Amino acid sequence: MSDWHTPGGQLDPLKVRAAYPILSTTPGGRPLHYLDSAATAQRPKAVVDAVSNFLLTANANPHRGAYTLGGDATAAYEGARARTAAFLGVPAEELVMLGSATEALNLVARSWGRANLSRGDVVLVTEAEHHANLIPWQQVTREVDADLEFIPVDDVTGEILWDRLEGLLKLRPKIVAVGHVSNVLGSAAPLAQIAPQIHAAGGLLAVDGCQAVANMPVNIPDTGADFYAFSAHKMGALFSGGGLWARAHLLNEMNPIETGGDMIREVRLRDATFAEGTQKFEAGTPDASGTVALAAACDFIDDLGREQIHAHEVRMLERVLRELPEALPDARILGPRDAKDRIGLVSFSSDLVHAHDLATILDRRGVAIRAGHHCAMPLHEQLELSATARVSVAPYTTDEDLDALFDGLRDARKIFAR
Amino acid sequence: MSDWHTPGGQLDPLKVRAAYPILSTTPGGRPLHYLDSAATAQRPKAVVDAVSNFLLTANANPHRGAYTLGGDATAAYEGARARTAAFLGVPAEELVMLGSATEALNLVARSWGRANLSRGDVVLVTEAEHHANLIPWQQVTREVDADLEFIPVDDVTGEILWDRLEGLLKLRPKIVAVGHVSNVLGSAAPLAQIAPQIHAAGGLLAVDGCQAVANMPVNIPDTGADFYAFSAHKMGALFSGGGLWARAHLLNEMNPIETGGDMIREVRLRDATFAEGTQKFEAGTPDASGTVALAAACDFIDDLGREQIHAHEVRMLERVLRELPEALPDARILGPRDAKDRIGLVSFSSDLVHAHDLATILDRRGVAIRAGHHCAMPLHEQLELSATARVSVAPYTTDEDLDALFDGLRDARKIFAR
Amino acid sequence: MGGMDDLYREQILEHHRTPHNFGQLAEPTISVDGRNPSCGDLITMQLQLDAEGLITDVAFSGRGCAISQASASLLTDELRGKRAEEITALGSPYVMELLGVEVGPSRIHCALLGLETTQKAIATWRNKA
Amino acid sequence: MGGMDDLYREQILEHHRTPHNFGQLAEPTISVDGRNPSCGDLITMQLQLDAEGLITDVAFSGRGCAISQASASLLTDELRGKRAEEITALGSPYVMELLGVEVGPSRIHCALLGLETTQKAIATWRNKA
Ligand SMILES: Cc1ncc(COP(=O)(O)O)c(C=O)c1O
Ligand SMILES: Cc1ncc(COP(=O)(O)O)c(C=O)c1O
Repeated sequence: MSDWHTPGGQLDPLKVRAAYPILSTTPGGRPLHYLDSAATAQRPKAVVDAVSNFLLTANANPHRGAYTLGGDATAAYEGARARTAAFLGVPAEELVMLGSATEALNLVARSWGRANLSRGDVVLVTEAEHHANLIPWQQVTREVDADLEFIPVDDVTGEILWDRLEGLLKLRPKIVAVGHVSNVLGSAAPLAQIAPQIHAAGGLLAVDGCQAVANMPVNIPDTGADFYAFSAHKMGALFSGGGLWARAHLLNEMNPIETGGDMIREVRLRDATFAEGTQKFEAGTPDASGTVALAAACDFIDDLGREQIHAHEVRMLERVLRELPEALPDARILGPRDAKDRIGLVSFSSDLVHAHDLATILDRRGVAIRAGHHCAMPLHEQLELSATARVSVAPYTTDEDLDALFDGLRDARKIFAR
Repeated sequence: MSDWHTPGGQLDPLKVRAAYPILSTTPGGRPLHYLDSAATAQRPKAVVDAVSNFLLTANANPHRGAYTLGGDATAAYEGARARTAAFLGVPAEELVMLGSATEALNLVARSWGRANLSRGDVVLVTEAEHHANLIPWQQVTREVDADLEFIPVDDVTGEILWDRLEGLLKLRPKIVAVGHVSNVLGSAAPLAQIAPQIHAAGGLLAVDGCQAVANMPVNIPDTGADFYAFSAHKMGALFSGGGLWARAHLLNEMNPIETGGDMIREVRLRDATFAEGTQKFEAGTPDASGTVALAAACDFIDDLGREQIHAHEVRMLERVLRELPEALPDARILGPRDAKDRIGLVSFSSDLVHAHDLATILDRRGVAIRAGHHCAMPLHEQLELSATARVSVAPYTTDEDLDALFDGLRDARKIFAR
Repeated sequence: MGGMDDLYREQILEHHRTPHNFGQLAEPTISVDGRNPSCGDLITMQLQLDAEGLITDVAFSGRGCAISQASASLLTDELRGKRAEEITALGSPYVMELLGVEVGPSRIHCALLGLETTQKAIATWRNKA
Repeated sequence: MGGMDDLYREQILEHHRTPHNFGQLAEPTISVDGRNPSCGDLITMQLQLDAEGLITDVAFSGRGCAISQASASLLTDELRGKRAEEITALGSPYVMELLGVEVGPSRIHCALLGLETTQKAIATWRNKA
């Protein structure tokens, strides 16, 4: 581990930075302070090299070639699936490789949802969900005339009011779909606690793990989830790639929503039978390069250590929470007060400086943060905010990045206060 | 152009080979003779470098960041879309970037199809379609109780009997979905001729362009198609990536089939409005790296020259058609007799040697061909074949590759004839 | 600090802090909302037009970033006495000129919201007529 | 040429050209089809079993690659006198031993088709009983 760690075993972000060539670039002539990893993580060179290496030495269509190179490609693809499954603590046979988390969440809503929901059934989500874990449920509940109900958030902090769950479970939701970590609030859902409650009420638990898998140790079986979706690019792999884990019996019962090559057993002119297991959901040529990148990203994350990443990020967030009110006194911070209750990010708003102006002013110092609704418009509406600024951290975030952030916030305050 | 061409302006495959590092590798200790480009093309180093370069210098979430790097990523993504659109002769605003051709064809069948087909309507496809252009139509016609009808193939050669189209158009199909080039027969559909016939009969023409775009000049408007789908990996880009071009008014009328971030206009707790244009169909984080790779592949193909690629491939196929009967006398060759009527590939069967045995024996000489039904089971069933062997060529195919192929075929004949 | 500073120079900030023509008209000929859903910017543009399509009065209200609000404010100062078709012909160069600074691609939609909403108002008025 | 040649050595080709136990039984206890849809290989396996589950006779028919047909032929030579539960316990090492050669991952499904179809036949017979 010594490549990336201090002698004391903590992550050394200056060492980690060296693994990410982009962090030494100067977009627009300014050193880059990338604080938008929650939108997409930066890619370590090891991942980029793994992709190049696959493409330049093992590239072929997996599952098809009766030749050595095809066997190599199949082994690389299935090996990468197995590596990713191990990373998440699940059997490879239950991990469907897809194009993105969005695709994974659509698969749950549209395949499981259409088959299992009908008039009057209840689907429960939180008011803080990312659009990818909300609109598919809006669509399917509308189609089958089921009800979409919400676990509410606190009007001021945005925090999800998990103590309301018990009451809402009286509605006997067939499924409860929640983000593992909110991409606006930075809070983690108490999955281990709510999963048994939901199951006891006869429902399933679907989890959007996008913001969790790269920032904290995640072992899916410990969460109690029945479905678990995630995106490769949030882990430092390619934009393409994501996965859905589901319990084997659920996968067996589900119908594919995309059809074509590679997911079939037999095809006749007017009908077709489908393959079994994960293959049924993987129509078309498998994304071997994307999946190889994902496995390399898992390797790299484990090299850094997920506990260490989490600890480093909490240290960075502690500083953000401490210094933000000094730099921008009117900042309204969403989510938990204590950095220890946060995963990876802090969002805030300011009446003095609109989030978009803030982002533009920070950009002058090379500080990249996100401004907007972060694909969670309903949450912003509940909070009566049109946009927030979001700072997100990663194993490569340094104190210099935060120095630049606070300098930029002070710039903004000066500009707008004069 | 001199980097890749003879002084006479023809493609020089030995020069082209040098652009593909994988072609100098020795999988299983044997020099590689890759004759399976129809399954997936090999990737030129220029494409791999473009991906690495993007990831290591411009990587950020497109469409979102209010910072310089995000602007760079957006420009790279939208620039790559524009480059690909120019390659195909269509406006960028009509080119939807998706994960694959399979996704594109599913979008046509499931979005356009579900909205426009109802009981008794007719969908017409050929008996030679790839599963990706067949099963989605089986599914939607079954769901809405429409009829799926077929343009038949010749029982012996498999050639699509286009002269039957006129009669079948009396059924007034609402849509006719055909491959531009058959991935088993190697023949091109006479699109410019059938498009006006289909339109005159009140139908739309959807084209699966997977096997065409990398092997011949394709200018979509000249084809007369109303929908045109293609896959990035068949062009030497990444596995992820593909696109759907559709006429603007069709895109406007269509509903998305995948929902989530980036494809919305406004989202409230219980409903959402969608973005306009192509964005409506691109749910989730855009695949910037895949799209950048696709643009680089377009550049590389245009560097080689599409006319020159086509001419080179015809020369290679001429030799295959000439020497195959000598090497394996009982070979039954599917598709057109004349190499000039073929795009990129030759499939055949032999009673003496089963296609899978052939592929295994060829693999001993490093020759990679495909054996099986090539995702066209119904066509094989019409021909009473369970599997065929397919040789496909590319700009990097050399006479040495074909020498090794024929040596291998003679090996097989010797083994099975003794 | 060059280009970016210009975006937040005093004139623009002044228009943001004390927008001109902010509020409601008593009897607007047309009133239209414009939105940048991705930013949450909101502008309501009200126009008073005579029968010939001459803009006789204007007011706007809204909320959002400094760029969207200042651009709208700057624009409203220019609208009185202009003809509807003149407005329809305007584009982003005109707004850049008003702001006195090039706005990069990531913020251009903020800068244009005022103009686009005005154009939408005129189109709506035309369709009514 | 090593390993690959072994796959097509004379004994295997001989079983492919003149498969043993090829054809139909007069009164099979059970007859089951097995398919490799990806290759188009097809095997029909017929078994005669006594009440104790002892295999007393066997025949197969089918078409497909040399590996699938030769493996099935080699297997049928071994089946008579074996008990149903013995067959259920067999796996790919057994088939490799019969063939006398390791079959790579890309062809393993061809080599196993005969055994898998026999196992399916036994399972079907059990379910009936
Ligand atoms: C003719 C044809 N159509 C569709 C496809 C599907 O493409 P993909 O697997 O890239 O989605 C292929 C390739 O597999 C093809 O050759
Ligand atoms: C919480 C959450 N869910 C879902 C998504 C969607 O992921 P993707 O865009 O990779 O499909 C994201 C990221 O955009 C996210 O942060």
